[in-house]
Amino acid sequence: MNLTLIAYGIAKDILKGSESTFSIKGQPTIGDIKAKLIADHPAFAELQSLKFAVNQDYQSDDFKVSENDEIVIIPPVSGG
Amino acid sequence: MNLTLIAYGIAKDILKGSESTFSIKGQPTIGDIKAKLIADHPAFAELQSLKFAVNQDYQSDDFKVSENDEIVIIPPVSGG
Amino acid sequence: MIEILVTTDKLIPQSSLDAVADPSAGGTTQFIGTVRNQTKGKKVLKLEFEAYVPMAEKEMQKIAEEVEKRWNALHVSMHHHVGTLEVGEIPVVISVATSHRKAAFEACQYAIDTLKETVPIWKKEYFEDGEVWVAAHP
Amino acid sequence: MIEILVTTDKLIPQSSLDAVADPSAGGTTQFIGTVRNQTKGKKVLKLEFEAYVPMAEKEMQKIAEEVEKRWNALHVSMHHHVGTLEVGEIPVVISVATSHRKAAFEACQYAIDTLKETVPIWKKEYFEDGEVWVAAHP
Repeated sequence: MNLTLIAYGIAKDILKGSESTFSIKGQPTIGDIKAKLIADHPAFAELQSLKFAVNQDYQSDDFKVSENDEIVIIPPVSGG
Repeated sequence: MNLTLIAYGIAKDILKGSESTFSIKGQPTIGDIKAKLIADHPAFAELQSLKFAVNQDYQSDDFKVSENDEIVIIPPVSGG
Repeated sequence: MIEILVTTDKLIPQSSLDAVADPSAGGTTQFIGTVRNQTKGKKVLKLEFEAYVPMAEKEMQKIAEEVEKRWNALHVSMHHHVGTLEVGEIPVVISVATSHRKAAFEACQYAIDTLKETVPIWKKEYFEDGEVWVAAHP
Repeated sequence: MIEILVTTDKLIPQSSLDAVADPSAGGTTQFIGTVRNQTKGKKVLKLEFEAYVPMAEKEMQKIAEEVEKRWNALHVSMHHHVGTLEVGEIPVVISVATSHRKAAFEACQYAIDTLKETVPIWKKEYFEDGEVWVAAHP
């Protein structure tokens, strides 16, 4: 499956861009995506937290993503 | 000693005016003044509370007033 | 800095905010009181506020000083209206600026709670069938 | 009523107050965040806010709904700025109107505390010697 991850904040700096596309076997979970992202870019492991949103809702590691989902990397938020 | 009590809020309604002057023996305390006020105007006894300020500070029953003090009756406050 | 105002002018929340503006402030909490349209189900037509002004200012100053001391507030502004107000209008505005936001909430709440207990200001509610000095009787 | 706004426009506290105005409100609490001139002693030049806007609005909506439900708030307004801000400018304004004032304080504090935890907005601080995404690293 081809996935596009959308990046904001420090995730954009780590990926050197606001999107990152990669291929992954089968129907991956958020946990799978997180593992691959950290393997490719170890800087993600150093963040205070690393969350993911699918179609504008937070999802946990066991959530399975589908082909056209909007997947966004959520590094530690700091609004307000 | 001649005393002038200044009245606000419901105290003004009870006294039917914003000032009340009366004579009292010796150098009275706030407690003496309160007792006389309630004796003359029993409606004061029905209030939720009855405090007095002397020269713009709250004073308790044992405080002795002097000739030119500014004495104000403070019925229950309700600002805000 | 402390700003205390007891006035017959219309209160402007922004003007109280301006009084506490500070480049080292991280958060400002503001309380804005408004005249409610009813009290215990009875329709309120208007309110009238009367103050023993010099003492009201003095008591508000004491509250603001306590807020500065206890919560390390940068600035405190307390405005209170005297005179007649219609439903929706503003009798009181309090602003507290602090370096950190938690203190701002506690401090602002202390200020309005204490104002209602100690500051010599009296409010009369006008109903369709009469008027009453608020809180006068048990 | 809930009003959520994520905008590049300058935030106006009065406009957030206007959004929560209600004749049955007895008190409104407002939190106004401002850009501080320093962080841990280092001079801050400016801040830049970036948001995942549709989700930020959705998360802010959730917070406002919780505030309405838990504190029985009449109205909630949450405004957040995106883009560059100078020291003293306003990244966030939250207003909560309630029938009684105690609830307004608790509700407004919950709203800003939760916004800082859950809403996908990121803040970069610019110092004289570099820049940093706030809270990114332990």
